[in-house]
Amino acid sequence: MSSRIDVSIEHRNVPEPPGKQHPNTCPECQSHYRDDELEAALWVCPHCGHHFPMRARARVASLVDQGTFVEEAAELRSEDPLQFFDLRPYTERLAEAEMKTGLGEAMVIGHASIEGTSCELAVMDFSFMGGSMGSVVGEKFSRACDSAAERGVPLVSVTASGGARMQEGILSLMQLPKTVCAVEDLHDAGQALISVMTHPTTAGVLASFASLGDVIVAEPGALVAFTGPRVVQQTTREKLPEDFGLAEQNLRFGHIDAIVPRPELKPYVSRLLRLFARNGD
Amino acid sequence: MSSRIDVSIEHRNVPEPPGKQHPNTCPECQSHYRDDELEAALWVCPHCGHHFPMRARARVASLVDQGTFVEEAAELRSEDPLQFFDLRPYTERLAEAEMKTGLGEAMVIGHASIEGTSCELAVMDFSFMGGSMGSVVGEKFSRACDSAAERGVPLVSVTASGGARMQEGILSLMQLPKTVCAVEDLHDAGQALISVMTHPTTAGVLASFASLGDVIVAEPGALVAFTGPRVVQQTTREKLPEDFGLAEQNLRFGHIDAIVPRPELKPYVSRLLRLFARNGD
Amino acid sequence: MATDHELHLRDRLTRLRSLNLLGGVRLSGELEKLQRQLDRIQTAPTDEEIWRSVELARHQDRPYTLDYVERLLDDWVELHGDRGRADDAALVVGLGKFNGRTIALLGNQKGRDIKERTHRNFGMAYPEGYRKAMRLMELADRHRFPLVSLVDIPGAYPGVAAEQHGQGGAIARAQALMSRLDVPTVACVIGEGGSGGAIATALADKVLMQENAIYTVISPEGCAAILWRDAAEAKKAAAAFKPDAVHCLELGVIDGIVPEPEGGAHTDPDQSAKLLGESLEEALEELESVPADDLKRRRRAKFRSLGVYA
Amino acid sequence: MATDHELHLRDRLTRLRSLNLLGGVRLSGELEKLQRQLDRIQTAPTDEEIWRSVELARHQDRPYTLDYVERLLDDWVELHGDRGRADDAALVVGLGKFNGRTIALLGNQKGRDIKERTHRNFGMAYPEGYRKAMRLMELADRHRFPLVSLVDIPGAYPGVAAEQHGQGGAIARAQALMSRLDVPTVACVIGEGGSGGAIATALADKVLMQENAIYTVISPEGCAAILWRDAAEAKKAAAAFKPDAVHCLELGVIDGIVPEPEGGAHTDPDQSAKLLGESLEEALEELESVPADDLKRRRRAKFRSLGVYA
Ligand SMILES: [Zn+2]
Ligand SMILES: [Zn+2]
Repeated sequence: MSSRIDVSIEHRNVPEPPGKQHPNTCPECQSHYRDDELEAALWVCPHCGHHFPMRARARVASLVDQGTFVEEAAELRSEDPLQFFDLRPYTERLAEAEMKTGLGEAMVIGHASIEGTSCELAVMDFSFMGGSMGSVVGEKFSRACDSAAERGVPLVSVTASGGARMQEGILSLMQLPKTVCAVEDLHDAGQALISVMTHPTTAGVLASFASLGDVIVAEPGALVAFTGPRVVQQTTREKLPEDFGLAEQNLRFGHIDAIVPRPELKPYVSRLLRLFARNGD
Repeated sequence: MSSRIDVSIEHRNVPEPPGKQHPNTCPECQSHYRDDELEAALWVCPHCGHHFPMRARARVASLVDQGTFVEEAAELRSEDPLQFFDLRPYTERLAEAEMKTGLGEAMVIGHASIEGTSCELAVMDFSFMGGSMGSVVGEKFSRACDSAAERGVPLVSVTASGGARMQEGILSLMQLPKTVCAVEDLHDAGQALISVMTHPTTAGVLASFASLGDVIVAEPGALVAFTGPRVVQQTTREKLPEDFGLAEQNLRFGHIDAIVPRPELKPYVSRLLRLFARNGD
Repeated sequence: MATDHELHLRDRLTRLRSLNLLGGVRLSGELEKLQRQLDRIQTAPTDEEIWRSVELARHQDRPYTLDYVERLLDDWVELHGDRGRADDAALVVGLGKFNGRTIALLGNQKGRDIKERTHRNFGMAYPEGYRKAMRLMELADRHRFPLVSLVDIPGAYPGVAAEQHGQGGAIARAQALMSRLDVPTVACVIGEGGSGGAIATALADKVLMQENAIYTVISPEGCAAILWRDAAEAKKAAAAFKPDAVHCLELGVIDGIVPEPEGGAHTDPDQSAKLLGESLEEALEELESVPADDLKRRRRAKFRSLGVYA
Repeated sequence: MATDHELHLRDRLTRLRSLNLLGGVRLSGELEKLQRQLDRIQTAPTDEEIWRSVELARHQDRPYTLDYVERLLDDWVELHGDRGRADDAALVVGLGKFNGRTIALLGNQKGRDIKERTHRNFGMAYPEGYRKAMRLMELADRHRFPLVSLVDIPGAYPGVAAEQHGQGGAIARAQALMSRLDVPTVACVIGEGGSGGAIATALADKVLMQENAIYTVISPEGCAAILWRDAAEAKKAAAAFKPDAVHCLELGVIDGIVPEPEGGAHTDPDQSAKLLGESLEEALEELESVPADDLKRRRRAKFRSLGVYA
């Protein structure tokens, strides 16, 4: 039954740990940067263009017109419906994640304007438990849809997720239909979802709202796969294509509309917002 | 510019001429039959199962409950809007086809019952100018849709077509959107289209109503392709797969629901008619 | 523990009774059914019993989709193909008469022997399979046929082609389509309801589970491999994330439990089918009286209400 | 001959005037436009002129879809992919602002040099291209964007993969989707409107042709090869089946002719774009005032009326 075991490990497509490498060292070209250098470059390696992970608040700041972001539902926190305990209790893991990230959960939502056009934002943070989608991520995304519908503006999502929130068991899986229904309600209200996929966008997030964008773009080199290369290789024993699961492969296979380097993302999204702004009604 | 020439010959997927072989000789196993033997066997070779072409009236008789078929729009005849003249005038070709087949056009429509369930029928006849779709085929199919909608019964189409009616020029192409719109109106009226593809179902007929069946079945060995193997081979110079364009390949690639041998067709269609009969309203 | 679990259920019942049921989210009859479930369940699942469900859900003789089709439907016609690239044998779709009405039915289909298992990829659909399912959903919607979905999939398939052909997007779009249907939809997990592969075809008005089915965000082995760093700790993982029907009902994830014969569905397939048929009939009858717009609104509201947070 | 042709047009005008316009089939303004077309056309196409259209429609410097996009749209964003298997470069789709409103635009795209021609398969879409087009149509419908389709395809592609991937069905379903759209749709043949490949994206409320475009059920060469058994008789075939804009207008297949600069569209792409833009704007303005239900009903009625029989 080894195939059963392999088959099942599909919700943990966390990128390989960088080992002892410093987080400010580029894994592509080994260039090393100071924090302020990387921040000024939007966490894109000035030497080779590698896109470093970007935290949710930094992402918001990089996209919106200064001072226009108003956060919503920041107070939501996970419960522990299963009293889940693996090597440590879920509640402890949550508390630790909040301490480490300064965030209450793996998603930040709110409204803002981008180059003068209003929108709603839902931005994930991989640093919070690998961007896994539990009840709060689902609820925040769901509320972002409603907020966008009420304001009559498009919703821009920025995703980064390594897998399911296993500690919430089946409720974690239920965030897929939950967010899907939220997008459908948003669409019925006449508003658009612009989906920006960053490294890594996998598993439940990819299999729900992120794939339902009216327009879907990804950052260069981002892993965009339901199941990541490690697990696929373990299961199939095949030699994987060079760019397996990456944004570039997804573009070639028709799953996304464009690959947009981070410095071009704000004007690109802004253009889409102008296009999706209601035609004079 | 040779590729342009090859590329364009896409509307004449007539099967290879049988040469001097007698039409009652099976091209698969060379068995020879008397007319009445073949008729009794529904024109299926008793020896190898090869499906011989079947004329429209024989097809109708093989499907419907005896005496229930009432033909419609039998009086429709093609005009010659382009005064088309190639090596011979279109009007002459039409007259000859009518003489040869005893049919006014390449499609027969009407209503009937099959194992006690009412339906509308639209049956093509390859003997009439290769089953090409001109204005009258389009109009008859269109009327069959309306008749089915008015009676509240499903429509069963049986197709056999080698290509466009070139002599009607662009009006021949317009029978594609015409029949497509007719199917959509039928669907809006809540009725189903059951599409039976027989050898050969190609070009415009395949690229319009025949592919819009709620259920699509084909006879064994039928060529079901927009462009037939001869033209594809001329263009691509590739070696074609053994069953290129045949019903069997179409089933494997997901384009049709089933392959139904002719003797099983009546009970199969009858079952579908029972399923699509309105649920008690 | 039994008492404890019963208390949980009674507690949920009490909360449901006192709830201001916003916008008709909960279908009528919910309370009565919960009461009946409660009456039926004598003992709550222990860790051992949860693991027994895992084993029964995966039992090699457990009835599969086509075993139920054969016993419950008349005039069954299986349909094939995604109208694009392939016919995926891991997921079967078709039309049939169920108690006199035409329904559209889809379900994962595992294989009985090694050859069929390979052919059907252990019930794990490729994106082509989800697209075939979507075609059936559209057909159902067009002709107002109720849709029944039988779920029995270990998990979405982790293969190169599955990724290249857009598995994530296919699962998302199958769900989106289910959320848009105007016809009554009932899903029942009849074995393994594994992750994205399961939810792709389970966004239904009524979601049921057979008594010994499991519904999971990840398999016990997968969870154990990640959290305990040892797939052999699967039993521990199962006890922790509770994939059994009673816990799923308690969490509001499913709407009802379909009883199985003593000893599991495989011990008496005819009786299993009869019990499944009764539950499906009950669910469909209830849904058939609801106007299409309400159906869709309630369906979405139900799924949008799932989750526990503060 | 010129007079003869003018007579035809005048005849059609007279018939249109006297017609009892059943169920609003014909859009208002049709008569006036036909009159204007008539006034503009000084000479009817001779066989030589028909052949000149064939040559101009295929001219290697003729503006292609993206040449018009560049000149007519602001904020253009090209979208990619069929969300299943591929991104077909033979057919481009995207969103842009046209005279201040957002439209969805799709069009066949030929290549300028040999490399691009190969990459774009001479503008001949694979089934994946039609599916990408359908995705754009759905996007347009969802957000109420008018749809503009520019048609420029020698013919559907006769390839092994195109057949295996379901070319016939894809062309049928693209048309079916266009017949269901609730938004205004305008198609314009800007070069070659070749057979099924063309009609796949041309089931529009208004169908236009540029002055030197051709619209055919089969290429002149293909027709000649079959009927004259000699592809070199293409000129004869073209004269026989009359693929030019004036004859298409006369047969009721198109709703208007878009003028080109003297000498053909390639002689002045800017001016060609300006003239195309004016015609598109005029068509959209007229359609934008029609309720969605009427649009769809009229669109279907128009296509269902095409054909000549007794
Ligand atoms: Zn670098
Ligand atoms: Zn034989």
